[in-house]
Amino acid sequence: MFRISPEPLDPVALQRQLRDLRAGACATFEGWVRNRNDGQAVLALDYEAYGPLAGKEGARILDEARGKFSVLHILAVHRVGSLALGDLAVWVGVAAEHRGDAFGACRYVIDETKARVPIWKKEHYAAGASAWINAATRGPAAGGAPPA
Amino acid sequence: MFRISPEPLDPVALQRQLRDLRAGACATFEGWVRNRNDGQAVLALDYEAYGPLAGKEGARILDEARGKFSVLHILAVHRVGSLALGDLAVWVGVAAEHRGDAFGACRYVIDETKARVPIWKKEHYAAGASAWINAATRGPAAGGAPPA
Amino acid sequence: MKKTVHVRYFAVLREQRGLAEEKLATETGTAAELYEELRRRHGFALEAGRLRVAVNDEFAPWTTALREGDSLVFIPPVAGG
Amino acid sequence: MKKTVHVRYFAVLREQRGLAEEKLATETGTAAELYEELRRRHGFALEAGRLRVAVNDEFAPWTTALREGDSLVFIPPVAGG
Repeated sequence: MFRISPEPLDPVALQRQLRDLRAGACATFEGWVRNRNDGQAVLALDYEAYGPLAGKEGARILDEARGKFSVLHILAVHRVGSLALGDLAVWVGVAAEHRGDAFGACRYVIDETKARVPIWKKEHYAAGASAWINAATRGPAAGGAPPA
Repeated sequence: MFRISPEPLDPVALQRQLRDLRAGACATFEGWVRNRNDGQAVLALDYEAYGPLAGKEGARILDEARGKFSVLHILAVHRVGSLALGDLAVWVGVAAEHRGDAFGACRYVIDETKARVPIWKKEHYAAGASAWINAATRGPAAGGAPPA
Repeated sequence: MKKTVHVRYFAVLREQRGLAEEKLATETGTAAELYEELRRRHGFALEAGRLRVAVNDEFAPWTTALREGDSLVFIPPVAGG
Repeated sequence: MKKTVHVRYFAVLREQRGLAEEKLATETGTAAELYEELRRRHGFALEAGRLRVAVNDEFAPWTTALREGDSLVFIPPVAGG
Protein backbone atom coordinates (compact mmCIF):
# COMPACT_ATOMS: atom_id res chain seq x y z
CA MET A 1 0.00 0.00 0.00
CA PHE A 2 1.12 3.55 -0.79
CA ARG A 3 -0.03 6.37 1.47
CA ILE A 4 0.40 10.09 1.92
CA SER A 5 0.41 11.05 5.60
CA PRO A 6 -0.01 14.47 7.18
CA GLU A 7 0.90 12.84 10.52
CA PRO A 8 4.42 11.81 11.61
CA LEU A 9 5.32 8.32 10.42
CA ASP A 10 5.73 5.45 12.89
CA PRO A 11 8.31 3.06 11.41
CA VAL A 12 7.77 0.43 14.09
CA ALA A 13 4.06 0.22 13.40
CA LEU A 14 4.69 0.27 9.66
CA GLN A 15 7.22 -2.51 9.75
CA ARG A 16 4.93 -4.63 11.91
CA GLN A 17 2.56 -4.76 8.94
CA LEU A 18 5.24 -6.51 6.89
CA ARG A 19 5.69 -9.44 9.24
CA ASP A 20 5.25 -12.80 7.60
CA LEU A 21 6.63 -16.19 8.60
CA ARG A 22 7.39 -16.90 4.95
CA ALA A 23 9.71 -13.89 4.78
CA GLY A 24 13.45 -14.30 5.25
CA ALA A 25 14.33 -10.71 4.39
CA CYS A 26 13.04 -7.24 5.15
CA ALA A 27 14.60 -4.18 3.55
CA THR A 28 13.55 -0.70 4.59
CA PHE A 29 14.41 2.77 3.40
CA GLU A 30 13.93 5.97 5.34
CA GLY A 31 14.37 9.42 3.86
CA TRP A 32 15.41 11.93 6.52
CA VAL A 33 15.41 15.72 6.38
CA ARG A 34 19.07 16.65 6.28
CA ASN A 35 20.73 19.86 7.27
CA ARG A 36 22.38 20.65 3.93
CA ASN A 37 21.45 20.45 0.28
CA ASP A 38 23.55 21.62 -2.64
CA GLY A 39 25.91 23.37 -0.26
CA GLN A 40 23.23 25.38 1.55
CA ALA A 41 22.38 25.04 5.24
CA VAL A 42 18.76 23.86 5.50
CA LEU A 43 16.54 24.75 8.47
CA ALA A 44 13.27 23.02 7.62
CA LEU A 45 11.18 21.59 4.79
CA ASP A 46 7.61 21.68 3.59
CA TYR A 47 6.22 18.77 1.61
CA GLU A 48 3.08 19.10 -0.42
CA ALA A 49 1.30 16.38 -2.41
CA TYR A 50 -1.39 16.20 -5.04
CA GLY A 51 -3.14 13.54 -3.00
CA PRO A 52 -5.47 11.71 -5.39
CA LEU A 53 -2.91 11.32 -8.16
CA ALA A 54 -0.04 10.67 -5.74
CA GLY A 55 -2.00 7.75 -4.34
CA LYS A 56 -2.73 6.33 -7.79
CA GLU A 57 0.82 6.74 -9.08
CA GLY A 58 2.23 5.29 -5.87
CA ALA A 59 -0.04 2.26 -6.17
CA ARG A 60 1.14 1.76 -9.75
CA ILE A 61 4.77 1.85 -8.62
CA LEU A 62 4.08 -0.79 -5.99
CA ASP A 63 2.35 -2.95 -8.62
CA GLU A 64 5.34 -2.60 -10.92
CA ALA A 65 7.68 -3.59 -8.09
CA ARG A 66 5.54 -6.68 -7.42
CA GLY A 67 5.88 -7.57 -11.09
CA LYS A 68 9.64 -7.15 -11.18
CA PHE A 69 10.51 -8.76 -7.84
CA SER A 70 9.23 -11.69 -5.84
CA VAL A 71 7.96 -9.99 -2.72
CA LEU A 72 5.44 -10.75 0.01
CA HIS A 73 4.55 -7.25 1.21
CA ILE A 74 5.40 -3.69 0.23
CA LEU A 75 4.44 -0.59 2.11
CA ALA A 76 5.36 3.01 1.33
CA VAL A 77 4.29 6.18 3.14
CA HIS A 78 5.27 9.73 2.32
CA ARG A 79 4.88 12.51 4.84
CA VAL A 80 3.45 15.91 3.93
CA GLY A 81 3.45 19.14 5.93
CA SER A 82 6.18 21.04 7.75
CA LEU A 83 9.17 18.92 8.74
CA ALA A 84 12.15 19.68 10.94
CA LEU A 85 15.74 18.49 10.52
CA GLY A 86 16.03 14.77 11.17
CA ASP A 87 12.32 14.13 10.59
CA LEU A 88 11.23 11.09 8.63
CA ALA A 89 9.97 12.20 5.20
CA VAL A 90 9.39 8.86 3.50
CA TRP A 91 9.40 5.22 4.59
CA VAL A 92 9.50 2.20 2.28
CA GLY A 93 9.52 -1.38 3.57
CA VAL A 94 9.56 -4.68 1.70
CA ALA A 95 9.32 -8.23 3.03
CA ALA A 96 10.39 -11.05 0.71
CA GLU A 97 11.57 -14.60 0.92
CA HIS A 98 15.03 -13.58 -0.27
CA ARG A 99 17.10 -10.46 0.21
CA GLY A 100 17.79 -9.73 -3.45
CA ASP A 101 14.09 -9.16 -4.06
CA ALA A 102 13.66 -7.17 -0.85
CA PHE A 103 16.50 -4.78 -1.72
CA GLY A 104 15.53 -4.56 -5.38
CA ALA A 105 11.90 -3.75 -4.73
CA CYS A 106 12.71 -1.27 -1.96
CA ARG A 107 15.14 0.58 -4.21
CA TYR A 108 12.72 0.53 -7.12
CA VAL A 109 9.90 2.00 -5.05
CA ILE A 110 11.90 4.90 -3.64
CA ASP A 111 13.55 5.70 -6.98
CA GLU A 112 10.25 5.74 -8.87
CA THR A 113 8.47 7.58 -6.07
CA LYS A 114 11.01 10.38 -6.22
CA ALA A 115 10.85 10.50 -10.01
CA ARG A 116 7.12 10.22 -10.62
CA VAL A 117 4.83 10.82 -7.66
CA PRO A 118 3.41 14.37 -7.53
CA ILE A 119 5.01 15.49 -4.28
CA TRP A 120 6.95 18.71 -3.90
CA LYS A 121 9.52 19.89 -1.44
CA LYS A 122 10.28 23.44 -0.38
CA GLU A 123 13.52 24.00 1.47
CA HIS A 124 14.01 26.84 3.93
CA TYR A 125 17.61 27.96 4.20
CA ALA A 126 19.63 29.44 7.02
CA ALA A 127 20.47 32.29 4.62
CA GLY A 128 16.80 33.30 4.69
CA ALA A 129 15.65 32.21 1.25
CA SER A 130 13.51 29.23 0.39
CA ALA A 131 13.10 27.24 -2.80
CA TRP A 132 10.92 24.59 -4.38
CA ILE A 133 13.33 21.82 -5.29
CA ASN A 134 13.66 21.00 -9.00
CA ALA A 135 11.55 24.00 -9.96
CA ALA A 136 14.39 26.36 -10.81
CA THR A 137 14.24 28.10 -14.16
CA ARG A 138 16.98 29.82 -16.09
CA GLY A 139 15.99 33.12 -14.59
CA PRO A 140 15.69 33.75 -10.86
CA ALA A 141 14.90 30.73 -8.69
CA ALA A 142 11.30 29.73 -9.28
CA GLY A 143 10.69 28.99 -5.64
CA GLY A 144 10.03 32.41 -4.27
CA ALA A 145 13.59 33.05 -3.17
CA PRO A 146 13.78 36.78 -2.46
CA PRO A 147 16.18 38.81 -4.62
CA ALA A 148 18.44 39.18 -1.58
CA MET B 1 30.35 -1.49 14.49
CA PHE B 2 29.80 -5.22 14.03
CA ARG B 3 28.52 -7.26 16.97
CA ILE B 4 27.45 -10.80 17.80
CA SER B 5 24.56 -10.82 20.25
CA PRO B 6 23.22 -13.69 22.36
CA GLU B 7 20.31 -11.41 23.30
CA PRO B 8 17.34 -10.55 21.05
CA LEU B 9 18.07 -7.56 18.81
CA ASP B 10 16.27 -4.25 19.29
CA PRO B 11 15.99 -2.59 15.87
CA VAL B 12 14.61 0.65 17.28
CA ALA B 13 17.56 1.10 19.61
CA LEU B 14 19.96 0.07 16.87
CA GLN B 15 18.58 2.49 14.33
CA ARG B 16 18.67 5.30 16.87
CA GLN B 17 22.47 4.98 16.83
CA LEU B 18 22.48 5.88 13.12
CA ARG B 19 20.76 9.22 13.51
CA ASP B 20 22.65 12.11 12.03
CA LEU B 21 21.39 15.46 10.78
CA ARG B 22 23.74 15.18 7.81
CA ALA B 23 22.03 11.96 6.68
CA GLY B 24 19.32 12.04 4.03
CA ALA B 25 18.98 8.27 3.72
CA CYS B 26 18.85 5.27 6.00
CA ALA B 27 18.71 1.74 4.60
CA THR B 28 18.21 -1.23 6.86
CA PHE B 29 18.16 -4.96 6.32
CA GLU B 30 16.63 -7.52 8.64
CA GLY B 31 17.09 -11.27 8.26
CA TRP B 32 14.11 -13.14 9.68
CA VAL B 33 13.76 -16.83 10.53
CA ARG B 34 11.39 -18.16 7.89
CA ASN B 35 9.20 -21.20 8.02
CA ARG B 36 10.56 -22.96 4.95
CA ASN B 37 13.94 -23.56 3.39
CA ASP B 38 14.67 -25.64 0.31
CA GLY B 39 11.14 -27.01 0.39
CA GLN B 40 11.27 -28.19 4.00
CA ALA B 41 9.08 -26.86 6.80
CA VAL B 42 11.35 -25.27 9.41
CA LEU B 43 10.42 -25.15 13.11
CA ALA B 44 13.37 -23.33 14.64
CA LEU B 45 17.03 -22.40 14.17
CA ASP B 46 20.21 -22.37 16.15
CA TYR B 47 22.93 -19.88 15.29
CA GLU B 48 26.46 -20.33 16.52
CA ALA B 49 29.43 -18.02 16.00
CA TYR B 50 33.17 -18.18 16.42
CA GLY B 51 33.06 -14.93 18.32
CA PRO B 52 36.57 -13.48 18.19
CA LEU B 53 37.06 -14.07 14.48
CA ALA B 54 33.46 -13.18 13.61
CA GLY B 55 34.01 -9.81 15.24
CA LYS B 56 37.25 -9.20 13.36
CA GLU B 57 35.89 -10.30 9.99
CA GLY B 58 32.73 -8.28 10.52
CA ALA B 59 34.77 -5.17 11.32
CA ARG B 60 36.79 -5.70 8.14
CA ILE B 61 33.58 -5.92 6.10
CA LEU B 62 32.34 -2.65 7.57
CA ASP B 63 35.67 -1.01 6.77
CA GLU B 64 35.44 -2.26 3.19
CA ALA B 65 31.92 -0.86 2.90
CA ARG B 66 33.14 2.51 4.18
CA GLY B 67 35.81 2.45 1.47
CA LYS B 68 33.39 1.59 -1.32
CA PHE B 69 30.50 3.86 -0.34
CA SER B 70 30.14 7.33 1.13
CA VAL B 71 28.40 6.58 4.41
CA LEU B 72 28.04 8.27 7.79
CA HIS B 73 27.30 5.28 10.04
CA ILE B 74 27.10 1.52 9.65
CA LEU B 75 25.93 -0.91 12.29
CA ALA B 76 25.52 -4.67 11.97
CA VAL B 77 24.48 -7.17 14.64
CA HIS B 78 24.05 -10.91 14.25
CA ARG B 79 22.10 -12.92 16.77
CA VAL B 80 23.29 -16.26 18.12
CA GLY B 81 21.41 -18.90 20.11
CA SER B 82 18.05 -20.59 19.61
CA LEU B 83 15.63 -18.64 17.45
CA ALA B 84 11.95 -19.18 16.70
CA LEU B 85 10.11 -18.53 13.45
CA GLY B 86 9.86 -14.81 12.72
CA ASP B 87 12.75 -13.92 15.02
CA LEU B 88 15.29 -11.35 13.92
CA ALA B 89 18.57 -13.11 13.06
CA VAL B 90 20.60 -10.24 11.66
CA TRP B 91 20.21 -6.47 11.44
CA VAL B 92 22.23 -4.13 9.22
CA GLY B 93 21.66 -0.37 9.12
CA VAL B 94 23.41 2.35 7.17
CA ALA B 95 22.97 6.12 7.29
CA ALA B 96 24.35 8.14 4.39
CA GLU B 97 23.84 11.49 2.75
CA HIS B 98 22.38 9.83 -0.33
CA ARG B 99 20.34 6.71 -0.86
CA GLY B 100 22.59 5.02 -3.41
CA ASP B 101 25.36 4.76 -0.85
CA ALA B 102 22.99 3.67 1.91
CA PHE B 103 21.54 0.83 -0.19
CA GLY B 104 24.91 -0.15 -1.63
CA ALA B 105 26.67 -0.38 1.71
CA CYS B 106 23.76 -2.18 3.37
CA ARG B 107 23.69 -4.79 0.62
CA TYR B 108 27.46 -5.18 0.67
CA VAL B 109 27.54 -5.77 4.42
CA ILE B 110 24.85 -8.44 4.47
CA ASP B 111 26.23 -10.21 1.38
CA GLU B 112 29.76 -10.35 2.74
CA THR B 113 28.59 -11.24 6.23
CA LYS B 114 26.74 -14.25 4.89
CA ALA B 115 29.70 -15.28 2.74
CA ARG B 116 32.61 -14.75 5.12
CA VAL B 117 31.78 -14.34 8.80
CA PRO B 118 32.17 -17.56 10.82
CA ILE B 119 28.56 -18.03 11.86
CA TRP B 120 26.65 -21.27 11.40
CA LYS B 121 22.99 -22.09 11.23
CA LYS B 122 21.29 -25.34 12.16
CA GLU B 123 17.75 -25.81 10.97
CA HIS B 124 15.24 -27.99 12.77
CA TYR B 125 12.60 -29.42 10.47
CA ALA B 126 9.00 -30.38 11.02
CA ALA B 127 9.93 -33.79 9.61
CA GLY B 128 12.12 -34.35 12.67
CA ALA B 129 15.58 -34.00 11.21
CA SER B 130 17.97 -31.10 11.58
CA ALA B 131 20.87 -29.91 9.47
CA TRP B 132 23.77 -27.49 9.53
CA ILE B 133 23.23 -25.32 6.47
CA ASN B 134 25.92 -25.48 3.77
CA ALA B 135 27.65 -28.38 5.54
CA ALA B 136 26.15 -31.18 3.44
CA THR B 137 28.59 -33.68 1.98
CA ARG B 138 28.11 -36.14 -0.82
CA GLY B 139 27.25 -38.83 1.68
CA PRO B 140 24.55 -38.48 4.32
CA ALA B 141 23.76 -34.97 5.52
CA ALA B 142 26.63 -33.72 7.62
CA GLY B 143 24.42 -32.00 10.12
CA GLY B 144 23.38 -34.86 12.32
CA ALA B 145 20.20 -35.64 10.43
CA PRO B 146 19.10 -39.06 11.67
CA PRO B 147 19.02 -41.86 9.08
CA ALA B 148 15.24 -41.73 9.28
CA MET C 1 -16.90 26.92 -27.12
CA LYS C 2 -16.55 28.59 -23.75
CA LYS C 3 -16.27 26.02 -20.98
CA THR C 4 -15.73 26.14 -17.28
CA VAL C 5 -12.90 24.10 -15.78
CA HIS C 6 -11.54 23.69 -12.30
CA VAL C 7 -7.80 24.23 -11.78
CA ARG C 8 -5.84 23.34 -8.67
CA TYR C 9 -2.36 24.72 -8.10
CA PHE C 10 0.45 23.09 -6.14
CA ALA C 11 3.87 24.11 -4.93
CA VAL C 12 5.59 26.79 -7.00
CA LEU C 13 2.52 27.35 -9.16
CA ARG C 14 0.30 27.79 -6.12
CA GLU C 15 2.67 30.46 -4.84
CA GLN C 16 2.99 32.21 -8.18
CA ARG C 17 -0.77 32.14 -8.71
CA GLY C 18 -1.45 33.21 -5.13
CA LEU C 19 -4.25 30.71 -4.64
CA ALA C 20 -4.77 26.96 -4.45
CA GLU C 21 -7.69 26.53 -6.84
CA GLU C 22 -10.08 28.40 -9.04
CA LYS C 23 -12.93 27.92 -11.48
CA LEU C 24 -12.12 29.35 -14.90
CA ALA C 25 -14.14 30.09 -17.99
CA THR C 26 -11.88 29.55 -20.99
CA GLU C 27 -12.12 29.42 -24.77
CA THR C 28 -8.88 27.46 -25.12
CA GLY C 29 -9.22 24.01 -26.65
CA THR C 30 -6.51 21.90 -24.99
CA ALA C 31 -4.69 21.58 -21.69
CA ALA C 32 -1.56 22.98 -23.33
CA GLU C 33 -3.39 26.05 -24.60
CA LEU C 34 -4.93 26.65 -21.20
CA TYR C 35 -1.53 26.49 -19.51
CA GLU C 36 -0.08 28.99 -21.98
CA GLU C 37 -3.00 31.33 -21.36
CA LEU C 38 -2.52 31.10 -17.58
CA ARG C 39 1.22 31.40 -17.86
CA ARG C 40 0.92 34.64 -19.81
CA ARG C 41 -1.70 35.98 -17.43
CA HIS C 42 0.11 35.12 -14.17
CA GLY C 43 3.74 35.04 -15.24
CA PHE C 44 4.41 31.41 -14.31
CA ALA C 45 8.13 30.87 -14.60
CA LEU C 46 8.02 27.24 -15.71
CA GLU C 47 7.60 26.32 -19.38
CA ALA C 48 5.07 23.64 -20.19
CA GLY C 49 7.91 21.35 -21.23
CA ARG C 50 8.98 21.12 -17.59
CA LEU C 51 5.48 20.21 -16.41
CA ARG C 52 3.01 17.38 -16.75
CA VAL C 53 -0.72 17.81 -16.68
CA ALA C 54 -3.46 15.80 -14.97
CA VAL C 55 -7.06 15.88 -16.13
CA ASN C 56 -9.66 14.57 -13.71
CA ASP C 57 -6.96 13.22 -11.38
CA GLU C 58 -5.09 11.23 -14.00
CA PHE C 59 -2.02 12.03 -16.06
CA ALA C 60 -3.09 13.12 -19.53
CA PRO C 61 -1.48 14.27 -22.79
CA TRP C 62 -1.05 18.01 -23.20
CA THR C 63 -3.22 17.69 -26.31
CA THR C 64 -6.22 16.56 -24.27
CA ALA C 65 -9.30 18.51 -25.36
CA LEU C 66 -10.93 20.39 -22.51
CA ARG C 67 -14.50 19.57 -21.66
CA GLU C 68 -16.99 21.39 -19.49
CA GLY C 69 -16.37 20.61 -15.83
CA ASP C 70 -12.90 19.11 -16.26
CA SER C 71 -10.55 19.30 -13.30
CA LEU C 72 -6.96 20.20 -14.18
CA VAL C 73 -3.69 20.15 -12.33
CA PHE C 74 -0.45 21.42 -13.84
CA ILE C 75 2.30 19.40 -12.23
CA PRO C 76 5.65 21.11 -11.61
CA PRO C 77 8.78 18.93 -11.47
CA VAL C 78 8.26 16.56 -8.55
CA ALA C 79 10.63 16.31 -5.60
CA GLY C 80 9.42 13.69 -3.15
CA GLY C 81 11.70 11.61 -0.98
CA MET D 1 58.57 -32.17 17.40
CA LYS D 2 55.61 -32.99 19.58
CA LYS D 3 53.66 -29.85 20.44
CA THR D 4 50.49 -29.14 22.30
CA VAL D 5 47.78 -27.12 20.56
CA HIS D 6 44.31 -26.03 21.53
CA VAL D 7 41.46 -26.85 19.15
CA ARG D 8 37.93 -25.45 19.33
CA TYR D 9 35.11 -27.03 17.36
CA PHE D 10 32.02 -25.29 16.02
CA ALA D 11 28.78 -26.37 14.41
CA VAL D 12 28.92 -29.65 12.51
CA LEU D 13 32.47 -30.37 13.67
CA ARG D 14 31.53 -29.81 17.31
CA GLU D 15 28.74 -32.32 16.93
CA GLN D 16 30.86 -34.87 15.10
CA ARG D 17 33.70 -34.50 17.60
CA GLY D 18 31.29 -34.59 20.53
CA LEU D 19 33.00 -31.73 22.34
CA ALA D 20 33.63 -28.01 21.95
CA GLU D 21 37.35 -27.86 22.60
CA GLU D 22 40.36 -29.93 23.54
CA LYS D 23 44.09 -29.73 24.11
CA LEU D 24 45.98 -32.04 21.78
CA ALA D 25 49.53 -33.27 21.62
CA THR D 26 50.41 -33.74 17.96
CA GLU D 27 53.44 -34.52 15.82
CA THR D 28 51.86 -33.10 12.68
CA GLY D 29 53.64 -30.11 11.17
CA THR D 30 50.91 -27.98 9.61
CA ALA D 31 47.27 -27.07 10.15
CA ALA D 32 46.34 -29.17 7.12
CA GLU D 33 48.11 -32.23 8.49
CA LEU D 34 46.45 -31.81 11.87
CA TYR D 35 43.01 -31.61 10.26
CA GLU D 36 43.64 -34.80 8.30
CA GLU D 37 44.78 -36.56 11.44
CA LEU D 38 41.64 -35.46 13.31
CA ARG D 39 39.42 -36.26 10.37
CA ARG D 40 40.71 -39.83 10.22
CA ARG D 41 40.43 -40.23 13.97
CA HIS D 42 36.91 -38.81 14.35
CA GLY D 43 35.39 -39.43 10.94
CA PHE D 44 34.69 -35.76 10.12
CA ALA D 45 32.57 -35.74 6.98
CA LEU D 46 33.90 -32.48 5.52
CA GLU D 47 37.04 -32.47 3.40
CA ALA D 48 39.62 -29.78 4.17
CA GLY D 49 38.84 -28.17 0.81
CA ARG D 50 35.43 -27.17 2.16
CA LEU D 51 36.89 -25.61 5.30
CA ARG D 52 39.07 -22.69 6.29
CA VAL D 53 41.37 -22.65 9.26
CA ALA D 54 42.06 -20.00 11.88
CA VAL D 55 45.25 -19.95 13.92
CA ASN D 56 45.22 -17.79 17.05
CA ASP D 57 41.88 -16.22 16.09
CA GLU D 58 42.88 -15.16 12.59
CA PHE D 59 42.38 -16.80 9.20
CA ALA D 60 45.58 -18.57 8.20
CA PRO D 61 46.88 -20.66 5.28
CA TRP D 62 46.47 -24.41 5.62
CA THR D 63 50.24 -24.62 5.29
CA THR D 64 50.78 -22.68 8.53
CA ALA D 65 53.36 -24.49 10.68
CA LEU D 66 52.03 -25.41 14.11
CA ARG D 67 53.77 -24.00 17.12
CA GLU D 68 53.54 -24.94 20.76
CA GLY D 69 50.46 -23.36 22.32
CA ASP D 70 48.71 -22.43 19.06
CA SER D 71 44.95 -22.16 19.12
CA LEU D 72 43.20 -23.66 16.06
CA VAL D 73 39.70 -23.52 14.71
CA PHE D 74 38.61 -25.48 11.65
CA ILE D 75 35.86 -23.45 10.03
CA PRO D 76 33.03 -25.31 8.28
CA PRO D 77 31.17 -23.52 5.47
CA VAL D 78 29.58 -20.48 7.05
CA ALA D 79 25.85 -19.78 7.01
CA GLY D 80 25.07 -16.55 8.77
CA GLY D 81 22.23 -14.27 7.86
